[in-house]
Amino acid sequence: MEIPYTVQPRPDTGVYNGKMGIWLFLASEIMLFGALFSSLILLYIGSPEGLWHDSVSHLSVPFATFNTLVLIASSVTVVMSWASLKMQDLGKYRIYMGLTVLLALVFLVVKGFEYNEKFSHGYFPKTNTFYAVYFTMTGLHALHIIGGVIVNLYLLFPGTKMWETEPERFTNRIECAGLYWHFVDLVWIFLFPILYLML
Amino acid sequence: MHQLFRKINIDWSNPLMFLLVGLHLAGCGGDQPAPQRSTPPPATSSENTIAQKTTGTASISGTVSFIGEVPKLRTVDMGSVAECKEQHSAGLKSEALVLGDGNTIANVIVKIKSGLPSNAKYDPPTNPAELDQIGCIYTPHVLAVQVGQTVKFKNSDSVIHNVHTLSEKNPAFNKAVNKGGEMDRTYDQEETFFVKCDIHPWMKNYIGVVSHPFFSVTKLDGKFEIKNLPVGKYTVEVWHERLGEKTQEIEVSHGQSAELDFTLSKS
Amino acid sequence: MVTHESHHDHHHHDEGFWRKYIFSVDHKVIGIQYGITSLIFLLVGFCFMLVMRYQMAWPEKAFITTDQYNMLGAMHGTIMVFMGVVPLAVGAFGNYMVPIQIGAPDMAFPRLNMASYWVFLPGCIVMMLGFLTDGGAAQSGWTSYTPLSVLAGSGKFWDGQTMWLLGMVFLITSSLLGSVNFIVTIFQLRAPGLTFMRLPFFVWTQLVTAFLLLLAFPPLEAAGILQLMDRLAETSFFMPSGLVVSDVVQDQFSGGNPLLYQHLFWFLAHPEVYVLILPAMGIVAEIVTNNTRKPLWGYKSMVYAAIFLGFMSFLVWAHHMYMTGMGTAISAFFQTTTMIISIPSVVILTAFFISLWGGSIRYNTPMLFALSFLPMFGIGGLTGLPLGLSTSDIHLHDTYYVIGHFHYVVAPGTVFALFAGIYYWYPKVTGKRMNETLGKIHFWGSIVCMNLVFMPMFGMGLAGVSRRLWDGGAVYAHAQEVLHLNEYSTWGAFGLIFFQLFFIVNFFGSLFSKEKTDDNLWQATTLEWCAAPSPPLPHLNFARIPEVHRGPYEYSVPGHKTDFSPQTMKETEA
Amino acid sequence: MKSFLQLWMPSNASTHGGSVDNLIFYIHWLMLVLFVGWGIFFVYTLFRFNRTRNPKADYHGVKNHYSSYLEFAVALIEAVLLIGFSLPFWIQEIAGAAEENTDHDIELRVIGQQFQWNIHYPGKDGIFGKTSPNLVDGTSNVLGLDRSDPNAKDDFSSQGLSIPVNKKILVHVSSYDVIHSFFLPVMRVKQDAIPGISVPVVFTATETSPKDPKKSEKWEIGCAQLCGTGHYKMQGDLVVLEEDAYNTWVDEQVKQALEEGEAW
Repeated sequence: MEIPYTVQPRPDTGVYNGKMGIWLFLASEIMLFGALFSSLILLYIGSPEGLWHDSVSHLSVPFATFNTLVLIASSVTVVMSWASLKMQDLGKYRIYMGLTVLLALVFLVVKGFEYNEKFSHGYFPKTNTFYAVYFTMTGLHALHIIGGVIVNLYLLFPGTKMWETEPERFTNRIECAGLYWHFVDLVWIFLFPILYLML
Repeated sequence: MHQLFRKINIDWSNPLMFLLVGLHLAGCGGDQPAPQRSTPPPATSSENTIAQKTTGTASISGTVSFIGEVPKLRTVDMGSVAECKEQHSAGLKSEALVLGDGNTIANVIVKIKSGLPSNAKYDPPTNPAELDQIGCIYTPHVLAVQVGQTVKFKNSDSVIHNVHTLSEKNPAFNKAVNKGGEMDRTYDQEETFFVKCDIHPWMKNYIGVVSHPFFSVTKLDGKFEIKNLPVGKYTVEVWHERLGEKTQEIEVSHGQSAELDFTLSKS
Repeated sequence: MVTHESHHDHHHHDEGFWRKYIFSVDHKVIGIQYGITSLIFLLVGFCFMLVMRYQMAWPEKAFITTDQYNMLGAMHGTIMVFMGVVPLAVGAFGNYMVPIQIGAPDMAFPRLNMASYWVFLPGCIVMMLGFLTDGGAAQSGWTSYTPLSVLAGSGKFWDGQTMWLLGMVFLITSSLLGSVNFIVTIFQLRAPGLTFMRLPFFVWTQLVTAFLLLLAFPPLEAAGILQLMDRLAETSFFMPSGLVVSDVVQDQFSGGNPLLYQHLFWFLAHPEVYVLILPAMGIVAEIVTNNTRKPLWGYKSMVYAAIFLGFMSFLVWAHHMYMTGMGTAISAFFQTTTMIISIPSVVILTAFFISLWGGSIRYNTPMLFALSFLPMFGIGGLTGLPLGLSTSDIHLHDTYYVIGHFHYVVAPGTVFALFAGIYYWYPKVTGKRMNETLGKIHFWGSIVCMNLVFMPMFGMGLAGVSRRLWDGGAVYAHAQEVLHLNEYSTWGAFGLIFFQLFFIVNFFGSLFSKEKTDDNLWQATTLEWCAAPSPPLPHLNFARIPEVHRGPYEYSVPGHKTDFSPQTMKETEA
Repeated sequence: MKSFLQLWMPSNASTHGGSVDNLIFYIHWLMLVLFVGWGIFFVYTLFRFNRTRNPKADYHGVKNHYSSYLEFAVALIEAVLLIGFSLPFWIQEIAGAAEENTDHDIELRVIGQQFQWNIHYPGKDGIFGKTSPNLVDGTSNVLGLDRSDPNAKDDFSSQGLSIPVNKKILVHVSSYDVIHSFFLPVMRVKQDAIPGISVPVVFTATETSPKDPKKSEKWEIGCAQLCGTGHYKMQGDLVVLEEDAYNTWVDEQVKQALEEGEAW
């Protein structure tokens, strides 16, 4: 006996299992980052005048702007990879998914440079609460990116086998991975202005 | 990484406690005794060629005394801890500065700071140094031990104490010791740190860990003696918890008993 | 496990032992794994409590040190909540029963389900490894309030508190995986005809619980990560400036806020209370309807009450923090929400009481436990009232009154409901029935001892004796007149463990009983009894997916032949 | 009910404590009524609808909706307790203290420390001397007083809280290390002592504490929040004196503080 609605949506809920699962997972992720953002606000209110502002001025806005564009581009490519599968084009899927992974790696490398620069100038998480928040939140976000890269790499290489047997299910998988990837982008889109521009 | 692994010090008696609940709890005081090395103390091994270089027959002795206006000492406020108060009906004076007749200073660590052969290695004494908690104070107030020597922390009081060592180079620890309990520790880095009983905040003691056997702690008469020194030129350091450190240089020859006095004052 | 599985027909010879019993994706096997693990941890947590109770009753013997007492206290709380009751109520009962009760072949994501258990177990082990460290296990209470918990221990990495935090991250991840699975399963895999208002109340409580776990746990995960950063990277999220500990200025910390941790913690931990209590209510609903042979009174209002309870539980967290110096507006808000949240609890409890009226009550062991849940949870709930108003909380906050209150909710409340569930569903899982005589001895002994343990705590709390005292309060003058109550509690606790022996013997002994039970020995209506064999088929649950034609508790329907009308029964068959 | 609960509770010796106690009494009345009501219904039902007495269950059960009235009544009583008692009290007695410039007679600081309560008295001048964490020493300077500050000369610390009777006391509760909870059972005062935050608490004692008390008669400060290994003994004495006796005591303490000066 098969587990129902793994591929086809259930009529009364309108979604297949995986899609509902990923949405629920993202809801919990929102709570996680929501808690971190609330902590950020609370610590900001309690911080001495100007301390956070001075710390922010050491961050590199060009780096981060570049990274924002990279992530937005990767969001587009991941949608394209899903669309390619919808149009039964596995070759294009491979290209777009490959691009997505590549862009994610670019993001991580740039992030690595940014971290390295901070460390070499003696800014560590323990320097003050702003850097603590900065490193923790961007670090956690980077971990999410790494997780996404691993999943996408799986879907790009060994996972593709499923295309032969269950193409629809495979397309669904890409959709779920894409939803997660959009969420990771979204977190960055909140992180970037708050950490780099607003404080 | 080295730092990390040094801190991994499994206390096997602890999980055992939970496995054998009710069986051996009463006798469960702390760690297993550290393995003790059985090499004889340096003094008796003078025939040994290596030992001849690292030990000798010279000695340095002297007195540490205080000059200047003697600060007043506070009476310790024990709050409402009846079990401690009743052991000090006349009140307990702060042990921050203990002076003998002629203002000699007790509780000063005197040690050779430098001048010993650089490759010298000294086996630690086999007898443990004891640090007792009795009358809600640490006895002795200042303890000096050699690297690798066992320090036995005891609790001879009827109340529970805790031993909180605030060492930085050696692993610090914070453990409660029930009445009659004891635990052993060894230290492998040279440093001077203090030990507190957090349960009774006035209880404070200092431990000096020295990498060689050439050290001494003054008693009330302020006298110290460092024996079995090889020939050489040494920097001698005195250390006091409130008066700080002071050094002097001295050169000793074979069989000589050199005299060296120190004076300390409020900075 | 092996014993009862051996009754199955071995259709799946290709599955090896490891696939079948250890890394199984079958929700039933995973449920049993959760069940056994959590029962062991309940026993461990209980033994910790015995040691503490012994110490508190006779402090002059100095049985354990203050450190060990604090370790046992912190770990007792953590084990009971995170490794005992929740895994048993949700991991075991939920995993095993929910798919069968909704007519599904398995959970929606079987491999995720397996992963959830295999993240849970390492989490427990990592946390327990704390006992092997130099400083021992975590000793800052199950709440791990900062700065105490950040300062605790001297070796920062290999340390009980760090292990606690790491273990907590594992446990949270596990319950996130589990709760996603539950919600998807309940939404997507319901059998044809099984509409939401035909779901057994147990499934409803599991659904609400899963939402609470899903949304409340992440903030604690955040708190755990931040506290790990404070401990290992010397950040100052929760650490204010100017700390002096043991005469040493902690100048590595500056600018943090210790109350932030409490907010994040209680944002989880209050919903967690309902995670503990809701599945218990679900189990009680199943057993009460079955043994009164009549429908649950006010099923719909109970469902709405449970949903409302879940929703409100996110808005009451700061009633644990009245004494932190909060202003009028915030305190007024949280007092109001706290009073509001008491209403759905009253609704549910009242509905249970009224459900009994007009029934034909069978007093078997599961029913006795389920019935005793009602007054015991009643005491627990009612004693929550003076704690929910900040004014009366001034005197009672963090005293033994609080301990008595939440233990009445969780110990004779939830744990009794879980016992009821074990006695009720044991035949479903094993095909054997537990011994009634032993069960009744277990029940009567337990209920007397439970009250002996917890009732004295209200007296101590009113006297103002603080919780978590190594000597049970012997130092304090205002505790002198109630100190003897400690001894009653302790005798009660020792009595309690004695009567659990009857359960343990019964639990294992019944496995070897020769008599196999009927598929539906309780003559119940819900799908797990009326549509699946006992024990259910491996990996399938059902020979074919059942169709549902009626509500979950159609007992004693006028005009029907039998006094129970299974959910699968068509109207025409009646 | 009142006398039954008072049997357990410590005596009340503050002006505001009565309100706290009364609310506790009222809530316990509500609890008792509900529990006894439910209990009677429960026991009667279990007896009446036993399978042997009632072999055939009634499908419909209770048809009336009296239970809704009960639920409504409970909600109403809770609302009365909340709006009529708890909120006004919190506004007047607790939150009121947080406002600056309240007319108090004595101002003190309470600083929690592992594991004792340190009370900072401002001395005769009524001004707190400067303190600094760097100067804290468990034996000679628990408050970290900067003795070079002229205002600090007559400041003194005590591990017990001594106050005069019938005077409004303003206490700033704080901590130097971890979170403690400042608890005066007979005063119905409880406030978490949180490092980095100072919370004001106001109370007035109405009676003097027993003179030469036996152990069980002492008034005391407790710690209601787990603060580490010595939490169990974080106890201090609370002494409420007649005003004259209090002034004499302060004079003695100030004299001693001036004499000891910067003693070690």
